[in-house]
Amino acid sequence: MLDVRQLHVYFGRGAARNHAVRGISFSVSRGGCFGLVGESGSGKSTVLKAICGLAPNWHGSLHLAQTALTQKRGLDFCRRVQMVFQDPYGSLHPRHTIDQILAEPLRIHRFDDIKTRIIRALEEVGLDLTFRFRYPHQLSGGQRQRVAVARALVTNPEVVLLDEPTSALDVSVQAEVLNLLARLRRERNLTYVLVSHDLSVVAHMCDRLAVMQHGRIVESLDIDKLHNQRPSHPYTRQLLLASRGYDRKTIDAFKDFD
Amino acid sequence: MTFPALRGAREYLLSGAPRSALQARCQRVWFSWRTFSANPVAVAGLLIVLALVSAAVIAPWITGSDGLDPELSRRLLPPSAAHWFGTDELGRDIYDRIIWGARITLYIVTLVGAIVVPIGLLIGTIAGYVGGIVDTVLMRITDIFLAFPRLILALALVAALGPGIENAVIAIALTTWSPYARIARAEALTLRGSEFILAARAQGASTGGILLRHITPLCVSSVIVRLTLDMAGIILTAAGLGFLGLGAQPPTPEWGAMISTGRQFLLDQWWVPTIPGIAIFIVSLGFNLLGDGLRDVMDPRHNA
Amino acid sequence: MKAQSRTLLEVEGLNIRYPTPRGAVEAVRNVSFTLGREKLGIVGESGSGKTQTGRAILRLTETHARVRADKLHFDGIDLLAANEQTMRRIRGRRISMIMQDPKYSLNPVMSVGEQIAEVFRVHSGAPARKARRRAVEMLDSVRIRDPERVYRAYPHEVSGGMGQRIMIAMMMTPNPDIIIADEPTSALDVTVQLQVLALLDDMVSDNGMGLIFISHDLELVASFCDRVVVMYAGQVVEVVDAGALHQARHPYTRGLLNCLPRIGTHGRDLPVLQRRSSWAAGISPRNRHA
Amino acid sequence: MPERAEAESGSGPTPLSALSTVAGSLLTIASTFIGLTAVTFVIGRVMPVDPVLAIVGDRASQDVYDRVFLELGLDRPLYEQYWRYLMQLFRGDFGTSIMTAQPVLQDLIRFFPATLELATLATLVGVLAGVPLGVVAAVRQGRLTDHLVRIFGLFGYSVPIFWLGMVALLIFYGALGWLPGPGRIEVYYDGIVAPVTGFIVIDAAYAGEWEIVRNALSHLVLPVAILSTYALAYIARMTRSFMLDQLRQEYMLTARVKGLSERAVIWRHAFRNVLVQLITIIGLTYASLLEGSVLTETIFAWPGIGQYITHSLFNSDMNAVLGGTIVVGISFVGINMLSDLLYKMVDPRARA
Amino acid sequence: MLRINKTQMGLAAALAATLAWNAPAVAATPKDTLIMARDIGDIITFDPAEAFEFTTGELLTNIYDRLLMHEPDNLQELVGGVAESWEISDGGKTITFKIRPGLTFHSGNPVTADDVTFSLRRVVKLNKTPVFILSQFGWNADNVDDLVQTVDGRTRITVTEDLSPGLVLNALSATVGSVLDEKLVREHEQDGDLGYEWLKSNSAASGPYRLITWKANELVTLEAFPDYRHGAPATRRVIMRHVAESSAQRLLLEKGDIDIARGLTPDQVQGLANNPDVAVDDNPKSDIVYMAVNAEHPVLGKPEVWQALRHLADYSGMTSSFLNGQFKVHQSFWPSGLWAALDDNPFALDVDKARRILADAGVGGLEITLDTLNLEPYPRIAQSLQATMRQAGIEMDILTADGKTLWPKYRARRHDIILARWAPDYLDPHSNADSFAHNPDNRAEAKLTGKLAWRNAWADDDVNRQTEMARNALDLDERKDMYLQLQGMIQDRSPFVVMFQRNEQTARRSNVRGFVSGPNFDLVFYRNTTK
Repeated sequence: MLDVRQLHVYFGRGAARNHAVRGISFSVSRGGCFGLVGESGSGKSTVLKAICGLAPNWHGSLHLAQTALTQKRGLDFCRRVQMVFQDPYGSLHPRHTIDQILAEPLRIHRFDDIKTRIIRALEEVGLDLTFRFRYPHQLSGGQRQRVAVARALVTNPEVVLLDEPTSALDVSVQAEVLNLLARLRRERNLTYVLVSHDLSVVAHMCDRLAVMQHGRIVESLDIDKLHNQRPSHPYTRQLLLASRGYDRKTIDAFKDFD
Repeated sequence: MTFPALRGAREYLLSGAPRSALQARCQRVWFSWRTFSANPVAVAGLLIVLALVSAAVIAPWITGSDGLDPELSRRLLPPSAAHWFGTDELGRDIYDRIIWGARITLYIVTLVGAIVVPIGLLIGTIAGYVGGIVDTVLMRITDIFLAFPRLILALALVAALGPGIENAVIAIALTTWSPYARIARAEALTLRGSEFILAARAQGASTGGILLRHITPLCVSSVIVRLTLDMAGIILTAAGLGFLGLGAQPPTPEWGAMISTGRQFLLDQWWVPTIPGIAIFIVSLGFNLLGDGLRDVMDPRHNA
Repeated sequence: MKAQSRTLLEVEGLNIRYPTPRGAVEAVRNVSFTLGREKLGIVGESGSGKTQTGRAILRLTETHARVRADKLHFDGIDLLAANEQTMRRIRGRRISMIMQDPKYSLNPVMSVGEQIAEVFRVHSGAPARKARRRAVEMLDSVRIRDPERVYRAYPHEVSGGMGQRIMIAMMMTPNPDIIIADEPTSALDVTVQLQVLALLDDMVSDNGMGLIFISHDLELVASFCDRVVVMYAGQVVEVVDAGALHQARHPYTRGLLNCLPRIGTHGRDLPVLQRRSSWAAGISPRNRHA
Repeated sequence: MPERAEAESGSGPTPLSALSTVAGSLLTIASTFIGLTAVTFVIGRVMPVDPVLAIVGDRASQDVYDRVFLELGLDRPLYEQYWRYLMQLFRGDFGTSIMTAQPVLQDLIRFFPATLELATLATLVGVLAGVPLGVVAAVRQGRLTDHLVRIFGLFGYSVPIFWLGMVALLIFYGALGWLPGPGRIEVYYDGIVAPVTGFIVIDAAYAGEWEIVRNALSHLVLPVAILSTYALAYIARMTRSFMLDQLRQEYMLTARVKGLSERAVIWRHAFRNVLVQLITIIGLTYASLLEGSVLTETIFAWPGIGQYITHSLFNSDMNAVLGGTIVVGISFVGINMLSDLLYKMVDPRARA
Repeated sequence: MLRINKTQMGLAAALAATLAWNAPAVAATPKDTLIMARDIGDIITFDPAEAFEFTTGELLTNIYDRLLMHEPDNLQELVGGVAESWEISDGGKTITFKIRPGLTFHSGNPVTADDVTFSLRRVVKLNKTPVFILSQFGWNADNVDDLVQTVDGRTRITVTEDLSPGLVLNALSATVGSVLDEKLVREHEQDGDLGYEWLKSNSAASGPYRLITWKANELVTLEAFPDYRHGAPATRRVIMRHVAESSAQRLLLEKGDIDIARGLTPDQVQGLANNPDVAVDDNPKSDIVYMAVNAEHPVLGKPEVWQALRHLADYSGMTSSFLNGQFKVHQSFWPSGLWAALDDNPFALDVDKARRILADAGVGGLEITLDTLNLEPYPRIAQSLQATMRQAGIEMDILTADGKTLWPKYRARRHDIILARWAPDYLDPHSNADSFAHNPDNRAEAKLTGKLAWRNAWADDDVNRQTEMARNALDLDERKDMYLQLQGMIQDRSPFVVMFQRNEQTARRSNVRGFVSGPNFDLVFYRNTTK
């Protein structure tokens, strides 16, 4: 469904140019869920931005269902590939009601029957209709993230890019949102690319994952391999150790991968 | 008898789950009003501005004349029961002129707002959001206007366009937009990278659509707040142009021009220049107080 | 080293209310716990009142907050009754606090070293040169490689992990009895987070301090602390020994533990925490999402 | 995601970036300069004032008029006139003013110091009084002090300056006789001290004429007081607002946790951050006062740059207007650059 | 709270300190210095060949002695200045001037006929604005060397046009008749400019005062010339100080910081009545205030409208209120009090009559603009006119502007109605007649922009002929009758509505004496002033 080959992404110009992603490749099949794990600054979110056209300065090849993507994305692409952002407080326009927020993509892509679609979208993410005319500040973090998910799905996309969708949420809410995402993927046969710094979240959600560091993929592995504690790269092993909580003894063995 | 209706209104405004877009908007306005009205100083400002507006609207019913025709037999009368604020050097009632002058002040205020806000928003949001060379060029132009002696530019424009209140206001507006462009740009710059803008772009929204529907509404409040805070300055600049003989033409009862022509009477007939001076002061104060209050309501960063 | 009493801090019946135009909000209700020279974790979701509790101990809640307690004693001092001068001597010198994000909690226009030296000078009255030496020592003690250089650096020039080490160095400088760490590592990457915690751990145990570790991460608290206070909606729902956390009885604690995704949970739905209103009995409904 | 800058990675400006900063500021000056002169030139053309009539007067016959028209080069296309002017400027020649019959440069040397001394003193008073008032108001937000400072600030903001000037003159000069009337100095002292710096006070002190120093200083009091009312109001208000922002920052909590006294918390921690923002505000205030307050100058018969430009403008004395605009524009850019520089000195974040 | 009080106290202390410190400085002006306040913004040059502004006209009178001039003790009579006597020959075409012996310039150089010849030739050669006063003699740059010559130590001039010798002599008493110190001027000559650049801000004269400094928009300082032919002036120094604000002038005068105020309004003069330290002198001037209609305007061009307008000004209402004491009603173009003036004021406010005239002419619903200067009292007069015109059904907008903006519009005939003032260039009725009455070529291309008749697009053959006859008449009485008749014609049929004549109210400290202000703007003499 989505194929990424030798992707390089840059930010800025001239002396301030920043080579954020340095030649990564991966592919996801239809209905699959691919995870990208890494620490902040590893370039994992940048990959998503390049895919959905928010980081125009890239080279390499990107294919969506066998069609090569160019620097400029059309409206149709935007309908088929949607993104859910990390911060449920920042990703919703503070002055728009939920209704307006959900109506906007429908309007851009010239859907009819906007009202019915909004109501259905709200139902699907488990929000009742009393939320329709509220403003984001009247919602809790989890509810906002549900709205963000609803917005991403309201145009019936095929691929959804998830950028740390739960890292700003409390754990109990995180569980709800993760369950919701999993259910929607099953029901609609969606393709996910999930980015997270939390190995447990990726391991829980994805079939296959890649570990990123300094703009490169250091290791790509199936979930079974991770499950069986057999990652080959030392950095992956360290992440795996760290995900198990505080243990004074193991920490001294940590390497700084700067 | 109105209790149920009142309770209904209360419920309508306070319910956590609004049932329509209209109700949602009403609630937001109501909530802002609640915050605003908790600040007595701001309310005082609003009252002054409302008084200005109502004086302008009902001027024909609360004045005895249009304050334009000279009546040379009753020149320079001190304030009395017949002439509350006295009469001026051509025997016109100063109270009548002040009231009719409210229309002009209101006109100045509205016209400047109507010119400055769109220009500032347009240039600022485009520069801030689009960035790159567009930003550089637009900001360079803004800087030139910022570096230009303001009153000089206004004077030149008025001189070029011909004296008169419209031209004075246009001149003021054309010299005051640059700080607004800067404010709008600063806001647009911070908004540019925010996730909801990225989300809109990811949905395929066009640049124009994002500017219009997402960025501009968020810049408007800080621009409006700045405008109310500047309004005093604008009124004073208009008055200053009037003072230099470039604003309203006689016999228009523009307050600045009234001070200007009345200033030679300061020693013997103090009321002639002083009353319009006080009028300008009060209205400026009103806009300033209002602006302070609005800043607290609209700008969340200033909420204590 | 002073170790007259096992208990350093006693909190009993702590209440914090915020008056708002629409009635008071109860941020903290009837919270009680004690702290010895140990690592005490306070865990709860956002809005559970854990941060407010931490700040109340230093009497640094916002000015319009109403703080009441049956008892709020530190080393025999009634913290609620003490005058401002006494409090100033306690703050930093005897009870210190580390905040979540060094990006915001360090003064952006002062060099890192200046900020560390300042705390030393305030409490010891030492001359500038001595304070400087001490600051460099402290930077060294938090395992910063080039302390002289970092001394001159400004907060925006250092990484999050280093910033938090600087923060620790600063707060450890007067060698306080109690450190309150309010989500000290949640802005950091996993491995850095553990390294910083290790450092904190070492310093606290070496100096025999009491540590209040405030966090939303139950697993982390359980593995790091000695005892855990679980808070929900401004109240303490349970106090358990960290080792026995997995035997915790309160459904809230259990729910929190169960809903975490793990490497083994792939492909299954996560159990979702079912909140019961009885947990927060008597708390105004508005507070629940606060 | 941009990488975090590490202390180890070095953050001093590279020689290349320093060079580009210099080039950037030169470019700013050049473009502002070109923009200012071009706009002024166009203004001169669209003004309904006839520069020829300004010279020959109302009653001149047509042939005198036509001759002067040609002498001024007004028959040439505008761009050519502009180009000639620029070339002339590059030779350091601002041309001659019609209204004063003096080289514009000499006029500027006479008029600008008059404005400069007013603006500098007014800004100084504004800063020295406004900053502490603003800080105190912010610290006591919502209390009586705060309200008083705000009301005083709003007064300075709302009162028409020309009216205030007239009333002040009437009271302090006319009624009480405490202060001297309009003008920079009593006219009979004129011509005693040779102008060196253009600042009468300094020149007189240099010449040892203390009577004149005293007289010039006393003439400064009223206009400075009037101008600083505005500066003070603005600065106090902005200080308060900036301070309120800083008081809410988390590092304030850190400072308190450290056990610092309230004074140290406010002045050592919060104020240093406020200072960063204040520099820009003070710079702007100063620059706007340097434009020359035409109104204040008119009321106090102060021969400043604002009056000079205005008067020249009304007489279509474009050499003078251009010269004045250039001086004001350049000082604006200069002050901006200076405040940028100070900004960088005070705020380490701006140095990168 | 506390801090504010401290600040206030600080301010008060600073004020008090200044006060105490400054106390000796607030004293009367120095005894030997006369300080006058006036708006001197109009000065652009001190060169007598170019200066044509009100302020410089007056100052140059006190700096330069002219060939012929009026003296302060007898303002009516034209007497020799530098010229001791003159002979008219050749049917009034040639005049020979004998120069007073023993006169010196400020520089110490003797005043000779060569200087006189040089000065007159210089005016014509420089060809600046006031040149028309001399060029009407038929002089131009090419022939002036022949027509103005030094012969046997005398200056002989030849006039080629048919002009009354009285007019020629009167014209030579204008600023252009100032006698310059040729030697000094030559020393400062650059590139053959005849000292033009240098003389803009310097003087080379033989009059009672020497120009010391001119600081534009600030002050002009004059210093007495001790060897003046009438003896050293009474006051050693004269400072003319730029004070544009009339209220500031009044304050300064009452406080004793100036000796003479030259721009007070009638109401301010009234306010001074109770101050024993101040006295006010009345000095009738020759400035007149008139309203003129652009005859090119389709409706305003009708002579009936002009007639109606004459009845639509509230002459006496204005002179008894805001013009009180400073203007009197005067309705002919040559000012009252001067030779050959018509003192007949036939018009008064009569709205009904005006309405009738307009109705008979079929004029209704007229909407027009009146342009005027933005100085008092013009906007006030305009507002009074606006009100009376509205009563007659004429809606008039007022547009005020600075003179520099107004004159180009006027000279381009782009006005509807203009309200302006006029002062003669020299004291001969032809000075005004030439402007108000004479328009030999009314075409737009003719560009006789110096003449008011042309500017208002009005030409009348009878009037033209009458003007020329009066100009050339040799007999004085005959000439006077012709001018009286001409003034009547202008009252009857021109688009000019002359309304007022100015009376300058000079306010002075009561100890100031001997200040003379004559009937024209340049007849102001400082040299007898004492205090």
